[in-house]
Amino acid sequence: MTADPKGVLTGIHFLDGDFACAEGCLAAGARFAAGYPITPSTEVVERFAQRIPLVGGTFIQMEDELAASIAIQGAVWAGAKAFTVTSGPGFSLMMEHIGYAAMTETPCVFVNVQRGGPSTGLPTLPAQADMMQARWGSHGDYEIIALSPSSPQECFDLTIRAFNLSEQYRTPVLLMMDECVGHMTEKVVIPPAEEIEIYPRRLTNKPPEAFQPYETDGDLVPEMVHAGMGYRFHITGLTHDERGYPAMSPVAQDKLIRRITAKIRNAAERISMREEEGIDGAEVVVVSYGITARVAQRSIELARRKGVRVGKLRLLTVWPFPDWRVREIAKQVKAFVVPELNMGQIAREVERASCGAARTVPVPHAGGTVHRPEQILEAILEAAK
Amino acid sequence: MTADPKGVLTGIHFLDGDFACAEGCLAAGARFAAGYPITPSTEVVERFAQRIPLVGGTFIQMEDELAASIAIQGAVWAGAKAFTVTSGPGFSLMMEHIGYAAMTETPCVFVNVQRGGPSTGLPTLPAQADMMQARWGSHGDYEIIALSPSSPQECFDLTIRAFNLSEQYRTPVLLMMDECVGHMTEKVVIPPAEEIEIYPRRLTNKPPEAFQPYETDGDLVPEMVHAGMGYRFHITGLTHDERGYPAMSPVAQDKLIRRITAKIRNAAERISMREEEGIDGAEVVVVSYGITARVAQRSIELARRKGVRVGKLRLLTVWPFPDWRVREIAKQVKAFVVPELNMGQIAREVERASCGAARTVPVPHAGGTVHRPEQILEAILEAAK
Amino acid sequence: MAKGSVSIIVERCKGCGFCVEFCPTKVLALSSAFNSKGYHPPYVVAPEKCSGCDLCGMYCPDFAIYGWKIPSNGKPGEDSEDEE
Amino acid sequence: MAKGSVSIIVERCKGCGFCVEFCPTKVLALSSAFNSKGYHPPYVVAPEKCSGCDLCGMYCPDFAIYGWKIPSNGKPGEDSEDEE
Amino acid sequence: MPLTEIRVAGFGGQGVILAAMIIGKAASIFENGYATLTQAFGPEARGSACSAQVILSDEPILYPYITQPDILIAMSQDAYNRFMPELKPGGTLLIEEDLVRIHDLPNGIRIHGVPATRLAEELGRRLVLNIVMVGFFAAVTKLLQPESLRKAVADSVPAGTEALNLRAFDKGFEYGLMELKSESAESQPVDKWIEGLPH
Amino acid sequence: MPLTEIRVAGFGGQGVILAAMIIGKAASIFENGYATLTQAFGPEARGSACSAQVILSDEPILYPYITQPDILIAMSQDAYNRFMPELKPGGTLLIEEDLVRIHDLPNGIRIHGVPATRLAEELGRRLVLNIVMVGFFAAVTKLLQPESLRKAVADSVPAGTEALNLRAFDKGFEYGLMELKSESAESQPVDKWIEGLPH
Amino acid sequence: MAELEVIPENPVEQFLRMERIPHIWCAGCGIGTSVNCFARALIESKVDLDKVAIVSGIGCTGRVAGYLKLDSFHTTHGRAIPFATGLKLANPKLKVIVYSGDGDLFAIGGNHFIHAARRNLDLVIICVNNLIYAMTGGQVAPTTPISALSSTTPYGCYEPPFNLPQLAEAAGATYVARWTTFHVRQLARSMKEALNKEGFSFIEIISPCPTLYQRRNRMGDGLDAMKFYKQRSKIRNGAPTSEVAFDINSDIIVGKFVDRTRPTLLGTMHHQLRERLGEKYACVEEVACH
Amino acid sequence: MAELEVIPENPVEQFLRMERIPHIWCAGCGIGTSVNCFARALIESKVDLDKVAIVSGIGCTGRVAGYLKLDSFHTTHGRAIPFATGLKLANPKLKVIVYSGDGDLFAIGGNHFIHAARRNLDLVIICVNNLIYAMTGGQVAPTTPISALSSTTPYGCYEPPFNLPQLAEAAGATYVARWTTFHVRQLARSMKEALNKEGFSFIEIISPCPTLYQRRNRMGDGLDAMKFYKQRSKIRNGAPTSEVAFDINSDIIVGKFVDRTRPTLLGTMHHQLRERLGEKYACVEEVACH
Ligand SMILES: Cc1ncc(C[n+]2csc(CCOP(=O)(O)OP(=O)(O)O)c2C)c(N)n1
Ligand SMILES: Cc1ncc(C[n+]2csc(CCOP(=O)(O)OP(=O)(O)O)c2C)c(N)n1
Ligand code: SF4
Ligand code: SF4
Ligand code: SF4
Ligand code: SF4
Ligand code: SF4
Ligand code: SF4
Ligand SMILES: [Mg+2]
Ligand SMILES: [Mg+2]
Repeated sequence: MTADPKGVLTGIHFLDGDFACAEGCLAAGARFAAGYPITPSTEVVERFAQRIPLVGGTFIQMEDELAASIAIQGAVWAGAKAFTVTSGPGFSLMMEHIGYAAMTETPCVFVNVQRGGPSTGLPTLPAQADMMQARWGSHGDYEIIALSPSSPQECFDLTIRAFNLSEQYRTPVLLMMDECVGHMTEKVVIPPAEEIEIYPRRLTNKPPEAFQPYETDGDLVPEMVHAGMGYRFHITGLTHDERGYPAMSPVAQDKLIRRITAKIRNAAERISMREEEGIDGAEVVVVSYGITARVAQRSIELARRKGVRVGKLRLLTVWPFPDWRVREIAKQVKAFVVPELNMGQIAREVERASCGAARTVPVPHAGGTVHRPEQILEAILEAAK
Repeated sequence: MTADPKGVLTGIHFLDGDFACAEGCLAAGARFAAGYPITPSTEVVERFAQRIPLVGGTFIQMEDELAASIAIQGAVWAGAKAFTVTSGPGFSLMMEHIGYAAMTETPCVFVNVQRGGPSTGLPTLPAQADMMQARWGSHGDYEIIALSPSSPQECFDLTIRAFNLSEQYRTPVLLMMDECVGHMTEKVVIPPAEEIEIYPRRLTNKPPEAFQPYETDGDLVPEMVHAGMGYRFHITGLTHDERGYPAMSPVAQDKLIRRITAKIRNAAERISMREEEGIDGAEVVVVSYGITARVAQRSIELARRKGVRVGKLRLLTVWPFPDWRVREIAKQVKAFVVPELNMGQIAREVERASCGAARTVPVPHAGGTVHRPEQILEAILEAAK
Repeated sequence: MAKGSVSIIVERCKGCGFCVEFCPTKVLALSSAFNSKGYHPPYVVAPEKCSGCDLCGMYCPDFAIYGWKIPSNGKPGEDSEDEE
Repeated sequence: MAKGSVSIIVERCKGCGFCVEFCPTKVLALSSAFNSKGYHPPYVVAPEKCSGCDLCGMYCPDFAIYGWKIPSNGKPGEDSEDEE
Repeated sequence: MPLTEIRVAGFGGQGVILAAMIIGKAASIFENGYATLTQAFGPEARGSACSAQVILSDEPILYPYITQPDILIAMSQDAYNRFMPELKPGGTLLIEEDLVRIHDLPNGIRIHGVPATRLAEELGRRLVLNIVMVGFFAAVTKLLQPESLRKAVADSVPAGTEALNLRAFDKGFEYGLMELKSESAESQPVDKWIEGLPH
Repeated sequence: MPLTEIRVAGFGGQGVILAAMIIGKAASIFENGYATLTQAFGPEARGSACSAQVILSDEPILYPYITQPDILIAMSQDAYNRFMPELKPGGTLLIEEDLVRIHDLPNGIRIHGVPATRLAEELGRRLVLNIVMVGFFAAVTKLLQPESLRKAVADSVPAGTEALNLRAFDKGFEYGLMELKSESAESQPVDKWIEGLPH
Repeated sequence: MAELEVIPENPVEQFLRMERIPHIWCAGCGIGTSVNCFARALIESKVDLDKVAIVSGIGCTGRVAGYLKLDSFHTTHGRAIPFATGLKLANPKLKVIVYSGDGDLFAIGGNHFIHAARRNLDLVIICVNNLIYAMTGGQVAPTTPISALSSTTPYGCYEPPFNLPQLAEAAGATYVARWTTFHVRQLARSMKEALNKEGFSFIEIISPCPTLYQRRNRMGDGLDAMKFYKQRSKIRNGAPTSEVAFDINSDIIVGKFVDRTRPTLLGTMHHQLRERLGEKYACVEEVACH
Repeated sequence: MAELEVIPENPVEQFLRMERIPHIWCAGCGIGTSVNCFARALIESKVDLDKVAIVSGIGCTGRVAGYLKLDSFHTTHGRAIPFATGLKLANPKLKVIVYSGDGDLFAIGGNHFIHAARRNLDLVIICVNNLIYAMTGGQVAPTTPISALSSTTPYGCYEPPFNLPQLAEAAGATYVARWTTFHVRQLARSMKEALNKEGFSFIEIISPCPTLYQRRNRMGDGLDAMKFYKQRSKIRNGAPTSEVAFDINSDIIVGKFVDRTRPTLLGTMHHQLRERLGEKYACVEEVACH
């Protein structure tokens, strides 16, 4: 289906990433947001709060991030598409509820505009140091989808994609922005509503007697119902059976956990979005995402001028990580260079996935600003040796 | 220095892992605990609550895990050794404060008795699925130390070790137990106090005028003072300078984050504890930790009976992960077999560290019970092919 | 003649005794026999005294007993209010 | 003669005007000049009226002004209570 | 002692874990051997089925779970039904004879029964039935020294209740000795239990 | 237009970001080019220094930060001190002439000054000084069409204040045109600014 | 005795997921009793059962949602109220009831309680107060009486408990009542009133936990608790909430304490937005999923 | 005018980390004013300054800890009180003051506030209530008046604010006062009383935020706010807290509302443990590090 025109601000705009994200939420059909202010993410909900009463829907500022991250899930079960927005410290507080969404298969979107950490860190300055937390931050086993935009336009586009993926796989999706992209203003083209593809909620057609909340077929994703539809269904964060009832056994656990991880793992190639350029014949491939990808672009150009054959692998989908693709590339290149605004997170994944076939050269950076292009250039030159 | 005899229950006891951990805390000198009940970890603080009024100190049950995980840090800055105890959902709630402890370099111990997740999961049943969360669960960059005991005796021993490491490196240390070990009762030998080595708090000798809370020398670990000592010092979770004052700049960030990560990374070999057996000449090495190591032991024996040369690498220190050692072993063996009560967490580290030199065969298990020894055996046989 | 009657699902009962104690007309007593879970369920000792007030039903934590009024036409119904 | 006196650290002032407004004896006025941060700091217009009550000091959010009593012996001190 | 696997099972409130604890403690502390006690994996068990596993050995125990118990102590029908099938051929079965009705018993199992609840009630405290059972276990299995077990009892029960519990132990122990005597007089002890028990 | 890097800097409350926003919007929306606006990395800046960077280009902009601005718009002394050194040789400097005192100026820099605050005050709203500055920028740099900038102004300011802001724009624009004229009459415009300004 | 052709169904059964009965609650536990009262209240209040949603946190009481055949949500510990807030705001046609334990609602969940009360969102909060954390094995709760034993206060509790009705009123609740599980009729009536009232309603139910509270405190079984309630309760409708602190050593004051009107969150929100935005305000009664 | 040989130091400076002055607060912000009062209270209360610890959460007010030359802790958002709880319990000799903002203490931190009040731990809680989340750019707080504009309520706030003194009293606080930054002397006196009192004390300070609250609500600058306070405040010491709800459209009731005695947490704990454990109780006044 396509987007509800009510929420779509079709046209050409000059927006920062935070605002573009808010517009993406509206275009994707989000009609509920719960938030708790935190720099540098608050602008997303500030814009949503301004726009939503005109579109039809609700924003509520909750008492904390714990509340915000579960209120959106209540809203989803009442029939809304919903999201919340935060940054580092708030993201840490949302971890329990990311797990709840994964376990109950509640489609919803968490936006994290990353700032310098750990702890209160550098509230107004950029980082990309919550990337591993995005994957592993909640207890227990689950898989996650995390996207990383490099521009305001992508903040808009990937937000819609985030909602679509979350509906398609019934899973929380994380939009991992960074302060730079969030506070960077560029042209954002919002297409007409009818050109925006929307993945509709997988509501069941079955009558209540025939419906089981966690019954699935081939694609491992169950159908959904909403409160008030007359299904009298039950949802729990405990390990549960197809009926949604608590099932306290290793067998039920095995079945459930394997399914909720497999539904994402099996679809990893379909979920993965990458920008690849100049990889064929490259000696070195730079793997990057978010704002760093744009800084790295400059370094790639500089390196090419120096005659190094450099390829670019930009991850729009960071999780699931494209192991298969990195493994493939590893066989053809000398090394990967992985600049990140952290002390080496996704670099570890590159290292793992490349299985020793190519060297991994992390270019860590503690954040607070971006790399100097020369820093990455040096790593490229060194890697090409 | 050696332990304060007041807290040491010298003798031979028949204790479960939770109780042994509580005794370890007391022996290590912990005189403050704040907790919030959660199965299967509560027994640790229940025993502490029973014992501490007789030893001299305080237990307080706080209103939630957020409170418990920061109350202990208040207590540390008031002069106590302190810890908290939880399981999955509570661990997720403690993430922000693990980051605060890392950032402020507050020595303290977090015990996580792992149960089935995600979300409420299987509250009374075992898992080992918070291992990656232990490393990556808080936002921003930091390093962590995490230990994993395989028996009640080790619950005692490693608890003391956890406190010592946390004092030595001024860092939060995580004791990653699991429900099995927590609820398993065995002989626990508690030595006389004078045989228990205690790493004393690194209190400064400098007078207030000469003291800077985050000034360090060679080992990168600053000296400490306590509230009430007359130093009038300041502590913040913001990025800070040597004086402990907020310093909102990339330069300060770089300096601080590099130091707090380097102090652990540089000491990784000293921190790492492993049990190795039969590795020389092995075709396959089984990497395991916690309860699974004991199950794997049975599988190793079975495999040896079948003529397979199997080595054992048991991680007592899971984080920092012994990359160097795995890399070394990888060059000599065909494969690693990594059974865990999760869908493959530490297996990824083994895969990464082995750089393609040896295959990694995860033996995932969703938890709720332990592996059957035959399951692991099969993987060993398959890996040895 | 009794105005009400009471049904007991013996196997659900956990023998707490609430129904016996709080039946306003003392219709019930705990049996000395056990159900299969090992609890002593109630039984009706004074059927004629039952008003069908369903207090037993409201008290029973295990949904194991309930009372109802016997209507004049012999079918169960809710033809009278019984507020205290 | 003035019972008190007042000190102003012009560079700290942010020109909020609290001291001027709430000085009970109207000792102060905001200067039309700027300090280097671009604020108008206060100056003493009626020194003889200053009681040294230090209300200006208590109000000043920038710790830029404070008053004190001039003791009989000419040294500043706290020889009298001034509760309102 | 050689590696011996024991399962103790019953329902919540019978003190199953404590009984297993005492056996383990006697072996590992008071006889300087090794014992590993684990609790059954099962859902929250307030009031429902409950079981514990103990492994006794002269050497450190690596694999901590029992696979085929040498001894099953069944204190409820449910426990019997559930765990009897896993008992090792030739193993030993101890039952609370008033609560367990034997059925489908393979050959070669040694059975010993004790009316532990009744004996405990005779002491005025139904709660000590688990200790009666431990005393009975001591007498009939002879696996551990009665003195070690008595020490373990005294060391494990709430302060102030030691005397009562030791009496319970002795009562079970004596009943066990008697039972052994009478058993040696009987040729087919099994039948005694298979045929209808009072319930 | 070719890739042009602009820095706008001043102190909080001067509307620095909005000025940059209008320039970027004019280029990217109303002239169909590309613009990337980024805010300076700096600590929480309530009331203190504030700066924005805009890159204008005919092509999509990949690397989003400026390295050496072609144009520096300095609206405070602090901004001048901090950012002047990075201005490209031969670049253009626009200043709020009542607030900035020029010093240590390298050769070859084109300088244009406008008393933006004063002009804004003349319009009765000190707050619109940033729009005056944008108008001035339009006139002296000729980088963008005045009409695009006027549209961008109207599109960016709070509803109801469009007219006032457009007047501010025009005022700055006219001042700029005049300034250009008088400048072309002078041979050494730089000296004008270097010598003591009223403060 | 009349010949019974049709034995009517236990009225609670229509609200139960019978396939999950027997439930996990212990003999003499008061939670089931409270559920009976709730079933009666549902009937009497005549709410549309298809529009009722039950939200529980974690705990013995938290299991209520799982037994009720209504749209029911077993959330995370302490977070039933914010989940309910999302449900209600996204679909204001739902009648949303939070049914949970004292630890869940007032220890870890205390903040959400006071904020929801402040907002005066239409929610009915039913708290089974058994004076303890039962599910986890009997730890001290913010409702445990001074000097009571618990597994984490082995020498007696030394923290005074909350006066829940007073806290609820101070935070903004518009309906506040307390009953014990002995007061089944009154409790059912209060539940019905709350279901039919707009705004934030709070009902505290003092309830036996023989297994984990009473046993350790030598207070007998469930029936002993019920007799105790009968004997020691004083009904004081309208009592000032500052005078109703629960004290195990004196009378248990029960009754309906507060029943007042304040503008509700949704009401104020609509009013405010309509006032500022006029026609442009796109007020939604029920959010559809796009 | 006397010739001044010695110009005395501003009394607040001895408590400030002068190397960090100027501070980050805006012109006309009330936080600095409150700090002056606190400095005077420290002097007057005669507490041992080496035994004073200041704990702040995050926010503009949260920066207070960083400016005070005392043992001072800038913790995480909302968690100053539990941090302070650990400090105090581990070293009961410390005088522990929590100094933070309304959002920090009552939005995210609300639960810790009510629990610490319930426990009646010896803490002094000083809340600078500027009716807004200032540090993050002016979002609605649980103290923002109905219909006020904020960045997240662009059409006006539609949630009623807490009545903080009532909430504090209902939760158990033994000392409750409210002043505005206009009331510098009274505020300093209240702070002194709180410093000298055992138990949980709470002082609310209504304070200007010209930058983020007033500007958006067209309420002028800091001085305008101060004049407003002067004009609209009514001192009503001992007023029932239920009558002091802050309402920007009517009088601001200020004063000392509650000053009562309840057993403190430490007192009850020692009593309880001594009673149960007798000689065996190893009571500690100050925990040393082993
Ligand atoms: C985050 C988190 N912390 C702790 C727990 C463990 N837990 C489960 S229920 C419960 C307390 C329940 O007490 P109460 O709400 O009073 O319910 P009751 O069992 O007494 O009905 C706790 C602490 C959890 N599930 N999640
Ligand atoms: C967990 C977390 N969530 C959110 C924030 C962002 N944050 C910082 S200060 C603040 C609010 C401060 O408001 P208040 O306590 O009223 O202080 P003020 O700035 O008004 O003095 C918020 C939401 C944070 N630092 N941490
Ligand atoms: S219906 Fe009423 S009278 Fe009849 S048994 Fe039940 S409680 Fe007694
Ligand atoms: S109230 Fe119910 S459970 Fe209790 S005795 Fe009666 S029937 Fe049995
Ligand atoms: S000390 Fe008192 S009288 Fe003197 S200037 Fe200050 S406020 Fe005015
Ligand atoms: S109160 Fe302080 S900051 Fe305000 S005008 Fe006076 S001296 Fe300046
Ligand atoms: S433990 Fe207590 S609250 Fe839980 S079911 Fe049993 S009696 Fe009820
Ligand atoms: S934003 Fe408001 S509260 Fe913060 S410093 Fe400025 S005036 Fe004070
Ligand atoms: Mg409870
Ligand atoms: Mg505030």
